Amino acid sequence: MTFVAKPKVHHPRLPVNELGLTRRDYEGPVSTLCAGCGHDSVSAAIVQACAELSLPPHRFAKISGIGCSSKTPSYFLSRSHGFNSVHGRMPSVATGANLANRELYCIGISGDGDTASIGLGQFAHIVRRRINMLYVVDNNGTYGLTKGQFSATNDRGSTSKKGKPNLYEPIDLVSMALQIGASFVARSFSGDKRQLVPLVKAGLMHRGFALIDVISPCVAFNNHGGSTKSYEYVRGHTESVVAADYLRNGYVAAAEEITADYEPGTTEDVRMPDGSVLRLFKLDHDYDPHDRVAALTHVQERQAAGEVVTGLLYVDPHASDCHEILDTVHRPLNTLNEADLCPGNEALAAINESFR
Amino acid sequence: MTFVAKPKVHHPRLPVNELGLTRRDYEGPVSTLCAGCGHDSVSAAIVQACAELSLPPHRFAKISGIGCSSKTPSYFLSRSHGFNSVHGRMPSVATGANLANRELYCIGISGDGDTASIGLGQFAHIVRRRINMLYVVDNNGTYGLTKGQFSATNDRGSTSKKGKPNLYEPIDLVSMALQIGASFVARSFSGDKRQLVPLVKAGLMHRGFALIDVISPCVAFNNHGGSTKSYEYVRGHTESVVAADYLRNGYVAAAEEITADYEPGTTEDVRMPDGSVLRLFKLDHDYDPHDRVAALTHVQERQAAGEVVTGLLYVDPHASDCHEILDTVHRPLNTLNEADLCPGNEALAAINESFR
Amino acid sequence: MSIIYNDFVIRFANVNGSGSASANGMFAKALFRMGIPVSTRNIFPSNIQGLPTWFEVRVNEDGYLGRREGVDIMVAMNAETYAEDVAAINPGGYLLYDNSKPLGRELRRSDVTEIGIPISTLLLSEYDDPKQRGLFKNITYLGALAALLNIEFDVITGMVSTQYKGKDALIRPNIHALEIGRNYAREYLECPLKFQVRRTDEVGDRIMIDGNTAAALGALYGGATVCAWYPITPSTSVAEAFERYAERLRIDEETGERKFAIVQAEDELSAIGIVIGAAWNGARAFTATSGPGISLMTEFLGLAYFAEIPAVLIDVQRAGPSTGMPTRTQQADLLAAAYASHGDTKHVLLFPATPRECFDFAAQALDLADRLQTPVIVMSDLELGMNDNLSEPLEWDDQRRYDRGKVLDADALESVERWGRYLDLDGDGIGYRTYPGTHPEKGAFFTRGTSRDEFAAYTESPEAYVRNMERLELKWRTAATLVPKAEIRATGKHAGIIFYGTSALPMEEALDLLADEGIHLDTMRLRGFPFGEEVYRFIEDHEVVFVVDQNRDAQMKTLLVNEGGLDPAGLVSIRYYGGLSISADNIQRQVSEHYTASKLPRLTEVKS
Amino acid sequence: MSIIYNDFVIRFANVNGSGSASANGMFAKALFRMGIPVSTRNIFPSNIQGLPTWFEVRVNEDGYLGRREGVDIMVAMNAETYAEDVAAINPGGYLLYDNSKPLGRELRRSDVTEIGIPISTLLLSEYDDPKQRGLFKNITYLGALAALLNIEFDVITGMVSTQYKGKDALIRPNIHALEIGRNYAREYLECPLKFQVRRTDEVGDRIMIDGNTAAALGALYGGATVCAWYPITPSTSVAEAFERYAERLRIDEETGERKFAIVQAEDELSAIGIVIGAAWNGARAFTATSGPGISLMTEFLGLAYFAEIPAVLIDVQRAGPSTGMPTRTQQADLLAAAYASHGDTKHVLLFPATPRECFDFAAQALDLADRLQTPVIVMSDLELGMNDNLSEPLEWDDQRRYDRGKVLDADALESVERWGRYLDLDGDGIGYRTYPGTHPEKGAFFTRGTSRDEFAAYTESPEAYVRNMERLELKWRTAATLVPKAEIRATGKHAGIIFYGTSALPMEEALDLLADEGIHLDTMRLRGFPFGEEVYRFIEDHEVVFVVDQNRDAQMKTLLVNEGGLDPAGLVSIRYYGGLSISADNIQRQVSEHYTASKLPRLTEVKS
Ligand SMILES: Cc1ncc(C[n+]2csc(CCOP(=O)(O)OP(=O)(O)O)c2C)c(N)n1
Ligand SMILES: Cc1ncc(C[n+]2csc(CCOP(=O)(O)OP(=O)(O)O)c2C)c(N)n1
Ligand code: SF4
Ligand code: SF4
Ligand SMILES: [Mg+2]
Ligand SMILES: [Mg+2]
Repeated sequence: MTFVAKPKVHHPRLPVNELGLTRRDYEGPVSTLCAGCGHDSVSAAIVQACAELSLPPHRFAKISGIGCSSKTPSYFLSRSHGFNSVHGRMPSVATGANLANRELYCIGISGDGDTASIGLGQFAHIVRRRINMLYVVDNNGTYGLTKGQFSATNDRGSTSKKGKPNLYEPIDLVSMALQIGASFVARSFSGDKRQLVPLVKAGLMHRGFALIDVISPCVAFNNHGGSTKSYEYVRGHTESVVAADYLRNGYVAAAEEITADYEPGTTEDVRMPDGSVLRLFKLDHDYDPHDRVAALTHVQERQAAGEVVTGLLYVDPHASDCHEILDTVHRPLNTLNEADLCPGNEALAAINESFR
Repeated sequence: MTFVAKPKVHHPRLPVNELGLTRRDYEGPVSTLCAGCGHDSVSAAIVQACAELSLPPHRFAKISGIGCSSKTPSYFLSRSHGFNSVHGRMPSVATGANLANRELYCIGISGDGDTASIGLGQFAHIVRRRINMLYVVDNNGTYGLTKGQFSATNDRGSTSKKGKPNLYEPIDLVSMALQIGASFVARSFSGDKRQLVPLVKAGLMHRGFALIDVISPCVAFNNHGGSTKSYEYVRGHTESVVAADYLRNGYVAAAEEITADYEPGTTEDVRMPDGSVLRLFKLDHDYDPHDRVAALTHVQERQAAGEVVTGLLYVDPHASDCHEILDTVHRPLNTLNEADLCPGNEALAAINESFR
Repeated sequence: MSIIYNDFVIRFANVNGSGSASANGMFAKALFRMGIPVSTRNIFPSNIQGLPTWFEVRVNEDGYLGRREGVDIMVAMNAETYAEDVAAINPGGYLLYDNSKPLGRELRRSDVTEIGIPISTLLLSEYDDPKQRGLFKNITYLGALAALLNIEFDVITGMVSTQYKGKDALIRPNIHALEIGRNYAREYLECPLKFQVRRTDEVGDRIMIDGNTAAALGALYGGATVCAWYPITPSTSVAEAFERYAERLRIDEETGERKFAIVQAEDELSAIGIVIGAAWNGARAFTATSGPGISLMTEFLGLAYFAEIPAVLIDVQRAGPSTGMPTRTQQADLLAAAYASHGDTKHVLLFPATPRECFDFAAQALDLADRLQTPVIVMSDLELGMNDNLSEPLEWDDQRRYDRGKVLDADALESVERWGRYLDLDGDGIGYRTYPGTHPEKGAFFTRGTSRDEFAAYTESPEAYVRNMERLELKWRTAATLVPKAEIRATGKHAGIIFYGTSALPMEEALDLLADEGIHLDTMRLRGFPFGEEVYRFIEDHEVVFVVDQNRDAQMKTLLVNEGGLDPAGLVSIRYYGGLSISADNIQRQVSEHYTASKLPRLTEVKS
Repeated sequence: MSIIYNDFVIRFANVNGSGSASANGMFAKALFRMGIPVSTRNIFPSNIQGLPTWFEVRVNEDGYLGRREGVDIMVAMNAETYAEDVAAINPGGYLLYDNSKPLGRELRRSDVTEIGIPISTLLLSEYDDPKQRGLFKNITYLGALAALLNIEFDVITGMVSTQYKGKDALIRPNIHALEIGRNYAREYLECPLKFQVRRTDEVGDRIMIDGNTAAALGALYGGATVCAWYPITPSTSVAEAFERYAERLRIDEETGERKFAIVQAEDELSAIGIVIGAAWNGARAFTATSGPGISLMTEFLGLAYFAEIPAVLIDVQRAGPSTGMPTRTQQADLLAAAYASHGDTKHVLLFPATPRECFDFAAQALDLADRLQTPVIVMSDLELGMNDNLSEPLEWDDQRRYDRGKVLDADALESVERWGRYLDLDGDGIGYRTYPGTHPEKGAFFTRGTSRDEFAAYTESPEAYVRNMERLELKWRTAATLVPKAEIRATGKHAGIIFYGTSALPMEEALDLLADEGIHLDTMRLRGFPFGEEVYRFIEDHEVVFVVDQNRDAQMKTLLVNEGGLDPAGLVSIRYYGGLSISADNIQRQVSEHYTASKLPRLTEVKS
């Protein structure tokens, strides 16, 4: 793909990861989004998370719908394939992609219009199907690419740039995911890299369906006073309950110090089969990120109070994913050939016999 | 419409309502559903409710999608128009119908496949739009008309007729409606006429969006042991929290005696502007049908325990409806004519001027 | 009375959901096993229980398998449709009914022989469970028919035994019910009738199978690993059969794990999205649907055309726009499928006419979709998909390799120095794909439904857009050389007839009927779209060309004219769209009428 | 140097989102107010900020409004596209650029006059807020152009004042910026240029308006009360304009309540569902969308066709299958719209060519949909919908009454004794509707997408199904007599040209260009589908007929051939589908080439 490439020369001062790669190797071409668009911060967080996890930059499947948000997969991980599909249908395309090759890291990028309006049905059903992927919603409460109409996540009373109030109650994707039974549900803010990057890591490594609803302000159409999705408003109204980090096998020790930042807060380490650790920092002592119903209740109550709850709101580290449910072979289906798939003419003869 | 008509002669012993009409005047042609299908009981409940409320039988708009359930509008209220539209899209058609004539009682009939699978997005969004209608889901956990595939409301582990277990978590329409903010949310059972009929009345008279999720067993494909939507299973696993009744202005006294049935239980009367009364019988003392979040929590918790909570789970008697939100005129839009709608050539001349 | 062997139409009139299907099926299977060609038609309502349903069996030793109008033997078991059923019988035909209750005067016909059997009464004394009585009713008339038509009894009893293998307790009572019917007929009725069957070997090694099962097997043999679908009559049984066979034939020996993934999607938009996502990621994927599903998949089909993603769809067509008549057959989705989506789009179609072709084309569609990097739609219909049809046995060449088309693996990528996803290196309009995750540095690109250049870079340049669309047009011409060629039978006659899909069933018979009146036609059965040049040569070579369509708008004629720039005046449209399959009589009538109307010469001698 | 008055193309190259739109718009408006015919084209990216965007103004006193290839004056304000912009200038043309930084050698052209203005430098000293500087850049070159082209300065200042009425604080600095530009030009550049403007009265009483706003006004005047839509470029501004005007013109005087309901739906399936539900219930309803939306509405369109529900759609076409080039124009949704949905379906289409027709047809579509009880799709495009076009002023006859079609009210129902919803009493294929809730006992029926008889009763009878489909076909023929007639200009020439929609813009000029080389054509502008007989008569009357399509697949030609049973050989396709609107030069080139290739006679004299 030809694009305005950033110089890929290894800057001496850039740290290299286990694979000997730097951040640059995880980036993409220069973004064409508006300067200051929250979505670019989300892309940056994904780049950083993948680089820090030392994941091979070509082993991702990036799927999106249509929208400014859905353009972003072309701005990160340029060594991986991306698919900018049709509006609101990313979940189905991602489902197919994940079924075809369970070994790729599947990242779905969508917008609030893409997911909460036209795509709501597909969103609910991919949650049900427990597709093993990270589903990121760049949530700005508006239709950026079509120039600023209210989206379904826009809060009632929040105003348009021209000052018109939104008449409808918002659809809260986090609540919906919790209610339908997603095994990893988080909310974050594009302006809070410190919270977002670790969440992306945890979501990527989570087995099963992981949702991160990222409030990602639209500077062109929904960043004014009166909007509840502006940088300013969100900064002033978030309550972070549980921060998370994902520490890879062997790198647990290395990362101990992060923990310090989070005092006072109780820390919980969830050990994964492969020895890596999902570390949870409870910022709200009586919040239990493993109690789905309580999480849903809390989110709904705070929402009623105009507060936005962020962090890793719920996680079931031992959840099953679609391949386990469908009991598919461990080899990616797209690598199976005639020998694996075709029963041959003899079997067919027997079948013929059964129709005589 | 020509159909196998039931004799419309006024049977002397049939009670007549305020309009001098009997039940028969609210019925439709003979159903072509399977003998014993729960859906026919739902139709019967609607007939009884409308007759007892003395509503004019020609002032309804009956909208449905596609499915056995969606066929039922042709089996009740034959004096009213019905529209059997396309699969999963009843909500949008009902929205249009309600916008066009706010004076008709709008009844939407759908199935669990029609609403929870293909129609989930439209379902969520009609809740958001607060369309003033009664939305009934004949929920049998299966695709009846296509011969028994699992639907999205089918419980995980519940088995098919052939004994195959369902692999996926169910979508609970009641929880979803509560979470999105429906102003009237009820669940009932086609086998429990005593609970269902009053709920239909209350739902019909509720201003705003009213959902009744009626578990309505499919005798052909989902009424076997191993199914959690069989008559037997449902009878054994329901917990009714709040019964309701709707007492029309002036008929309050007349219906006092019903109350008796419900001891022990605290009764709450919600008086409507028109003097009629929504009467709630709390069967579970600590259950508050006006606390949305608590209702959602309770339903989710009981569901986790394999229990089906029924009754009027949540109601906001003072909710607004879409016409209030859109501030539309009180005369039905479909009655407005040139004089009301056309600004005339003079106004147009001024508009032309603004483009010179 | 002159006996007519192996040549009649028998129709069973039953109530939907009364369990008649299995008895009626056994009837047809019995004759099939006696070596007699039969074709079956299940004419059922969009209903689960209680409405009228008919099952028709055509018995014909000459191998005419199309629907024939008129009924010789009516087995009238549904009081509700009694009148119309009696009316449908050909003069000289038979009416078999349950005379436990007397037959209403008004229903009698002097030109029809009544065969009354007091089935209910007979069973009343034998079984006390009314439900059982209901079911055995069907078995009983089957027994009677055995005697009346001379069906080899042990063939039937044999089937009963195999059918209830396992539930042996059921075998005896069923056979007993058969005997009740047979014995009553033997005792009280003159057996056999004018219409009789007798063993022959006209069936040969053919099998009796429905097209949907065959298509499912084709997808399985063709290497489909992902099946995403949404239930809809008449396509549902494709996915269900795929699952059934995959669970037998696609299990990993060591692990017992599955070498396939089936998703019952939430709707058709999701089903096609899953197929496209899977195919984009290198798996062979397909969906099965019917008209309403095709309509919902329209936007996604445009994406797959423009983004060049393989996808296989099996459209089992039913009748009508909108819901129409969901349990009736038609060929009315041609335009919707061929030009699905806004913008300039065209899709490859295949037209199977037999279960064997459902199998072959389903497998071939997977190859074509990979080779052409575009959707391929197999256009079946209810008549073919849901009825048991006589068919050549299914065959698979074990030497055959899947054609995955132009795909670059890591090594290939190493060797090319500047790769462009949409570069046309071979002059066939087809570029080279890569699967995601193939190579650490090379071959990654961004797939999009928006305009892009040869190197997959986003562009709004008019020139790049036009270049891309012209390449897709070139690819379309390539497709015309790869789809199955039309099956042509031409001996230089001055008139020809073009048909496709299930219009092939009555064609042999129609041609013979026409020949009897001196009308001799060359034939061309279309099997793929876009059309190869052989198609246009056939049309050029004939002064009059009839085109048979089972739809109102002559959709195949439209495709021929539009794609070939033909003068439609040269094409005479033969149409039927009542929802039953077109009959030989109907084709013959319309062709003959045209000959008369336009005074075309009839030959008493067949030339050549 | 010979001065060229009122005849040039000027293109502004800017960066998207840099606020250039308003300055450029003022430029065009100023000439318009000087009585000079102008046409504007906004060539913008699918992006909100930062990518290149162009604004083109064609100035032509003869009233040629189509796109003309080549640029006479390039205002190059975007460094990123500098090279291609310079290359696009016609020899002898001008390049206006900001020479605060020197122009790169490689970019210079000897055959182009450079006009360097140090805009940045000039503003640096005047404004300290960089954001302001950015915005005033555009105003400054506008001021300079005023001097260079002789634009009446007070016309511009007048516009500034009205534009910023209210925010008076902004007026002065803007006018100051204008003066900076003008003064610099006067002082340092030789003004005016070879290309100049001068006041004329060629505009007459015409207005300058975009087609989407006009269509919205048409829907409003036509009595639409329900608008359901989903945002999509380039149709979004239809719904937005409808809302804006309805909030002014549709408020109940007493109560202040709204006599309309607008729903921004969750997607296009919902939008069309709402329209159909509202229309079923007797309200006038419409939606506006573009290609992808049409694809998603396909199933619902089939329902509306078969269940016979009025529905009005405004399809503002954009380029490409799938997402294609969403900010470019095409006429490529014809097939998708005309035959939307599986099964045998056809839809009525209208083809506006001017904002005035957008207004007229939007209103007429509401009448036609009610009269024909079927969907009517107004086929606009981005070129017409989103650009300011010169147009006849909008007019409404206050005597005009809405045609609600055949609807029975309570009294009418009293008088009929056996009413059947689908009975064709008038022989036009159209039955009598009733609105829900009309009468206590009569007129209720069940609307369905499934097959039914004349009395709306469900049926699977083949005969009833065929009767119904034949009636719909008859209704289709009725539609052909009701849609707007083609606009024909025929003087018995032997060749003719058929076009529709925005291909009308360059047509006058193309015809003149062709006449200059001795090619004289009769013309027919199509305005409705299905086609009236006048359309086929025109084709019959001409030996050669050109058909202009702004799509790859000659979609209008396909409709003509398919619906009229024509020999396509007689129709020569003229196509352009690069996403910009077709130019006169292009039409002339293609027609002329065909004349040469097929050796058709050219006349130096115009006959008749
Ligand atoms: C079927 C269809 N309908 C409408 C559109 C037009 N469209 C493009 S992007 C978009 C909404 C984008 O909103 P969101 O998903 O929130 O993304 P954002 O631009 O805000 O990041 C719409 C409606 C489309 N491309 N396809
Ligand atoms: C677009 C489309 N897809 C599929 C179908 C086939 N179909 C008819 S009814 C139905 C499901 C019915 O299930 P449900 O809504 O639960 O109704 P039930 O029959 O169980 O009452 C389906 C999939 C259709 N009619 N249209
Ligand atoms: S319009 Fe909004 S969402 Fe789109 S790029 Fe600009 S800031 Fe981001
Ligand atoms: S199939 Fe099931 S849902 Fe349909 S009518 Fe029969 S019992 Fe009812
Ligand atoms: Mg958004
Ligand atoms: Mg169901």
